Amino acid sequence: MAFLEVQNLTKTFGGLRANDSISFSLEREELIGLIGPNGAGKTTLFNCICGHHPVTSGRIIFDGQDVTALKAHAMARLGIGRTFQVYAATGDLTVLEKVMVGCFLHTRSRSKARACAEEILGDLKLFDLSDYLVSELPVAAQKRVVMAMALGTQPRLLLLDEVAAGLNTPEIEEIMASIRHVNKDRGVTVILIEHVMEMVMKVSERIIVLDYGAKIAEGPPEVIAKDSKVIKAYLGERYAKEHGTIDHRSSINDQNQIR
Amino acid sequence: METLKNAVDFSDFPRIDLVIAGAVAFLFLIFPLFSASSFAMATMIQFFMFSLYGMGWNTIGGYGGQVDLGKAQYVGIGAYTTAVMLLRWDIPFWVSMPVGMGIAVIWSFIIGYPLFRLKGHYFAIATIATSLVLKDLFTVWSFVGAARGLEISPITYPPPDYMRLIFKEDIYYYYLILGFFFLGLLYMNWFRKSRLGFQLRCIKDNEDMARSLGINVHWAKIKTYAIATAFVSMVGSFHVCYIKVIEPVDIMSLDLSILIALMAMLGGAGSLWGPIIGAGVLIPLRSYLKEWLGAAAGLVGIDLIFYALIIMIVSAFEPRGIWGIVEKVRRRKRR
Amino acid sequence: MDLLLGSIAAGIVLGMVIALVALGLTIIFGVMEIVNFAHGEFLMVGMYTGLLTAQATGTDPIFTLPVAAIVGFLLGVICYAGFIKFLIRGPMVAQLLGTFGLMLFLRNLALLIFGSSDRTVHHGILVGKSFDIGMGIILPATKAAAAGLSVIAFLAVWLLMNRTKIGKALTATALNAQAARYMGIPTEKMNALAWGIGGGSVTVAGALIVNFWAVNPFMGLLFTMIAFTVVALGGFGSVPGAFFAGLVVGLIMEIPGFWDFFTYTFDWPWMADVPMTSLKYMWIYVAYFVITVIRPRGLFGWKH
Amino acid sequence: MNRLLRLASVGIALAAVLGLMLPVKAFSAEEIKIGVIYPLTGGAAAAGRELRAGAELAAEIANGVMADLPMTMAKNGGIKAMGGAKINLIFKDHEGNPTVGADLAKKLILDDKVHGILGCYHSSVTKTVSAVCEQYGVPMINGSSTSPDLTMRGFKWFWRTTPHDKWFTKDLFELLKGLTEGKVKGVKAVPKKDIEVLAAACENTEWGSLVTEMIKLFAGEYEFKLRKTLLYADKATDLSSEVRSLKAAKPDVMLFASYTSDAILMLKTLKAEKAGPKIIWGQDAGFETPEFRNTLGDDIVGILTRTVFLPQVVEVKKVAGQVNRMYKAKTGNDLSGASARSFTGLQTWVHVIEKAGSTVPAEIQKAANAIEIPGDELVVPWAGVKFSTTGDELGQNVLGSGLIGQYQKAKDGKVALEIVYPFDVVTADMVYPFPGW
Repeated sequence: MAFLEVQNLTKTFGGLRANDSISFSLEREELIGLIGPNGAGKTTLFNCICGHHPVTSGRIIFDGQDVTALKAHAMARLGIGRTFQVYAATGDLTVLEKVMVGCFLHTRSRSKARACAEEILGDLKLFDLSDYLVSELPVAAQKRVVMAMALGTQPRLLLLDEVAAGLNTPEIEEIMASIRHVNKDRGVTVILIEHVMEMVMKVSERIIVLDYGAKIAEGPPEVIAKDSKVIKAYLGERYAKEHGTIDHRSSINDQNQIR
Repeated sequence: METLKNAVDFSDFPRIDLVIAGAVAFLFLIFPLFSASSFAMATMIQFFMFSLYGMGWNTIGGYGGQVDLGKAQYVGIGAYTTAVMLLRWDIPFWVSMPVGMGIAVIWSFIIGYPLFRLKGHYFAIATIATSLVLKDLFTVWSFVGAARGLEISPITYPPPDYMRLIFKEDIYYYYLILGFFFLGLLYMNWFRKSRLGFQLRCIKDNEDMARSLGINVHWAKIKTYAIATAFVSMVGSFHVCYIKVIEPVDIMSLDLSILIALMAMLGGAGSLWGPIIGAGVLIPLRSYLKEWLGAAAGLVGIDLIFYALIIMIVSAFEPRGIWGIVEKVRRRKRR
Repeated sequence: MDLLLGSIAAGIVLGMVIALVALGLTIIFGVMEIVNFAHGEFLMVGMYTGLLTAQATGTDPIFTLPVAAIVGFLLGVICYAGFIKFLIRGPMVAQLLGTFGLMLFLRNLALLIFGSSDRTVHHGILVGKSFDIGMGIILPATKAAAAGLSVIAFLAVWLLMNRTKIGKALTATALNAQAARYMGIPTEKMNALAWGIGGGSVTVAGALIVNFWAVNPFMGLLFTMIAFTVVALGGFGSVPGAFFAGLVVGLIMEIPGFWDFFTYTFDWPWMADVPMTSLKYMWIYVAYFVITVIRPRGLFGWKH
Repeated sequence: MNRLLRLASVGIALAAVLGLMLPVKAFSAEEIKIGVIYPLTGGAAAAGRELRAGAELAAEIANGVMADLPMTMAKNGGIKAMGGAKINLIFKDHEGNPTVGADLAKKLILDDKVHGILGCYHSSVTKTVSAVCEQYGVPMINGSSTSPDLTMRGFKWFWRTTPHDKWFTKDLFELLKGLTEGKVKGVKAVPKKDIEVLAAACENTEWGSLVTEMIKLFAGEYEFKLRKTLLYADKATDLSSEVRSLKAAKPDVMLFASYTSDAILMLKTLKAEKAGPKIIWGQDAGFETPEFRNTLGDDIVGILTRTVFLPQVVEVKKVAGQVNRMYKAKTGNDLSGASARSFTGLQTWVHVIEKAGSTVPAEIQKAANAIEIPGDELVVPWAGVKFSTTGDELGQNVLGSGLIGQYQKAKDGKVALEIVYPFDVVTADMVYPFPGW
């Protein structure tokens, strides 16, 4: 039995098919990349899995349980955590307090929640920033705080939505290390949406590619990098004919960042 | 035990705040010794009542970010429960107050469930609408005295009466409401650090994020609304014993709802001291402006003009209120 | 039967008047998504303007409409440029608070200047005249005039929004202010214009209404609530929606009349004891609540 | 330690400043301070002006010496029993709001240290103010609130000079009965079925609510059909649904209890909706203010109102004529029910203090319970002032009586009230039915 199984998931907004009959499954403690051009439906897929959007059709099975109809907060309780692509760092909660919010999911006691949050912050090397507001931090630290918040709920499956967007190379290295650490040492299964190819290719064990709402490819990074459909989807037909492979050093982040 | 410790633990505030707060608390305790006029006394009692109203509002409106402009309906429920139970069945305040809180909470659940499906402006106006519906119903409901309202007569209930809370001198009311005030403050101090408090602040920040952290947003709001309601209803019960007469047009008026919200927002919504500062600025301002400019000079309404100007300036230039300014200055200094 | 027809007619006429009151609110909301809690106070300003101009100049109140329109336009523009402009930068809470402040300010300014007593217009061409159409329908001339003007005003605004350049610019600002700015539309000016038109239309409504209703400084809030209900019912920002929603709200306000119809037609004496007239505004609040919860887009909402 | 001391001193200084902010007024034994709480602003501000003028005139007369005025208080130049102590009125404005009224009463008693209170026009305000007075044991005389409940609460510090609505409403039904029996001057006996159906609309505070009760009570007693009663908010801007609801009942007689601005709006709406009953009767207050007469002009011809004072009283009472002249010189208006009763209220205060000879509350209480003012001292056409001290009603003047007037157009074109009830003092033929608009 797979840890998470998505079966024929379809999501439509009015006439638009954002997700078209997507199926995939993943095993415990896997680290999977989810890529695709802008508007391919990656974030919608996340929203469906986490229960933020009701699914139009299809099923989601998590750890042997049909969770298709569950709401977002119930999903979090089951052990699915996520981060958001766009996160305005507002509010008057400090970093520590924000992480505590997640920790409060499993305890009523303030001291226990605090201990839990401090442990996570220590683990992600954020302990020194505990007392700052998120808005006072640099972008790289904000991204890691967002991860820490999600970890507060003790997820078994973590969905990360573009945690590396807008970071420079050393910062990407840093966050990659964090993700690996979370995956290997804390035993959290991770699905990663990312535009920074450099990172996805390096860190993922397996990659799923979406285009126009449908899954077009799935496999290990080195296979995906050579897949003609994927290259076509990203760079158009001509590029695919001329080069035949994606240089995983190149970042196509920039051209895709304009939203 | 931990709850109690959290309630009395103010250690996350800077030392200077605590020193000022202590000094002010001491002043409150000794105030009746210096006060020579009933006017000052009445102003202080009003200040405490509105601080408590504001604290109640602050849970849902401040920490939760849901602008509730219908608090007067719960003042009314509390006040009417106490008055009706006293006049009809001679049930003392100390029994009717919790009963009133219970009724208010039940009502808050009934309307809270649909209410919190709304957001923003829609929500704010809907709270006004519910409050006005209740007011209109009370205006025609003869069981509760309809538009005439109810009166607690000094003949039927001679003062002093500790069970029914009927006193001649204001000083009894003063210390009683002061007690409520300190209890309310401790509760709020606990609340803001409690699980629900944290969840609520997260909801205010970003609802989707809150959901992904396992918070049942709808339910958390309803729960908090109930807490706010209980607070307001409790003070409402006290209110009627203090003024001894209620009419729906007065005690359930929109003006009261707005005043409660404005006070908390002016002081700083979502902070512990906000409602107290707001009430501390606005209540004396209102009373004395009215006394000096309104009654003495015959300029009716000028007090509220000043009032409105303050509100307009604050909302345009510092929406986080007076406490927001303090915090901003502090953060700037720290950096 | 007379009772029923009379109530329906009265409800429709009242509805047209109310739609006119709500027109300004929906224009402002349509263009810039801010809810103006001082809307009823704008109406009050219009009423006082009509009343005082008529009294000062000795003219008929019906001829004060241009004055009221100018006063309202200026009031709207001044409010926008002097206050709302700063307000919209802040969070929604601040907007609520701020327009409430504006409401308190205008209300108490009126209290200071005019005192709290109710005032009514006593003389005029239309005041006190009524047409008895028969079948129980009695149409006070003042209300008929207001209803007629309401239709004209709605048509004018609709034409302005859909047929003129300015209207197109306003609509563009409403749809996407940023994109409109890129296209060279002065959105700042458009916002001010929306406030001006909104203010003007509501003060005109006020100058008409003062012919048959009393004005006091505290009357604004009731009309704010009524206008909100109309706008919520018609869909926030929709001009034709507001008109039809106004009719519905007018009929809701006539619930006591329908109640009387049933009371006397079927002769159920217990119905006569229910104080329906005291609850006439309650149904509006109930309607608002139910509509927003069940159908947030409004009954006629095809936009947003 | 040093810091603590400094803090303490700051604290004490703050407290002292707070203390100083409070208005503490010097106490003088030479004057008798009466707190007067009236609606000087608000919906009843017009009535408030009259009330104030009435009380001020009475104080002027009491403090001065006017030999030609046949009143005891006009001759003494202050309170004789207290060495000519002067009456000092402290006016407060309750805006028609009961809570404000109670606050003001507290302030008057505790801060201004008044010896007694006069007020408050609105029955709802009188109710709360009298409760405060009762609590503090400060005497209060009420001259113009007519809710019957006020004197039925067993209060020991509350006296009322005016008759109340139970009497007034009874007067109305006596008049209606008289119409059917042909007792009314100038009208042939009307068959009862012509005026049998009644409908009433009253403002919804204390006063209007109780007037409704009274109308219900007497409609049953006199066997009239009360088909519709409704209450409306006195701050209403629109009364058209109320009027149409009244019309729907097809009443022969419409009864109202309204304050000033709502009375005017009600009449205007009646006219706009073409409501034409045979009789329109108003329960004083709004229906007899000069504002009502001035704004509605000829439209009110034929409308009945109960009152306690009409300018025609001047013809039968000399003292009333003299006071009326003084009042007219002062304000430009004739005395009305409001001002005459306010005048009488303060006059009663003067008599009570004179009898008590002191400002000790207990003495005043004793004096008030024992007082007897003969009818010829009063401007109002009553048999006198004497308070009941036993039974259901405590402190109610048992010698008062009411009148019913009708607006009629005089030969000079002016609209004025003529007395149509009681039948022995009528001054004109009654106009019946109501001529319409």
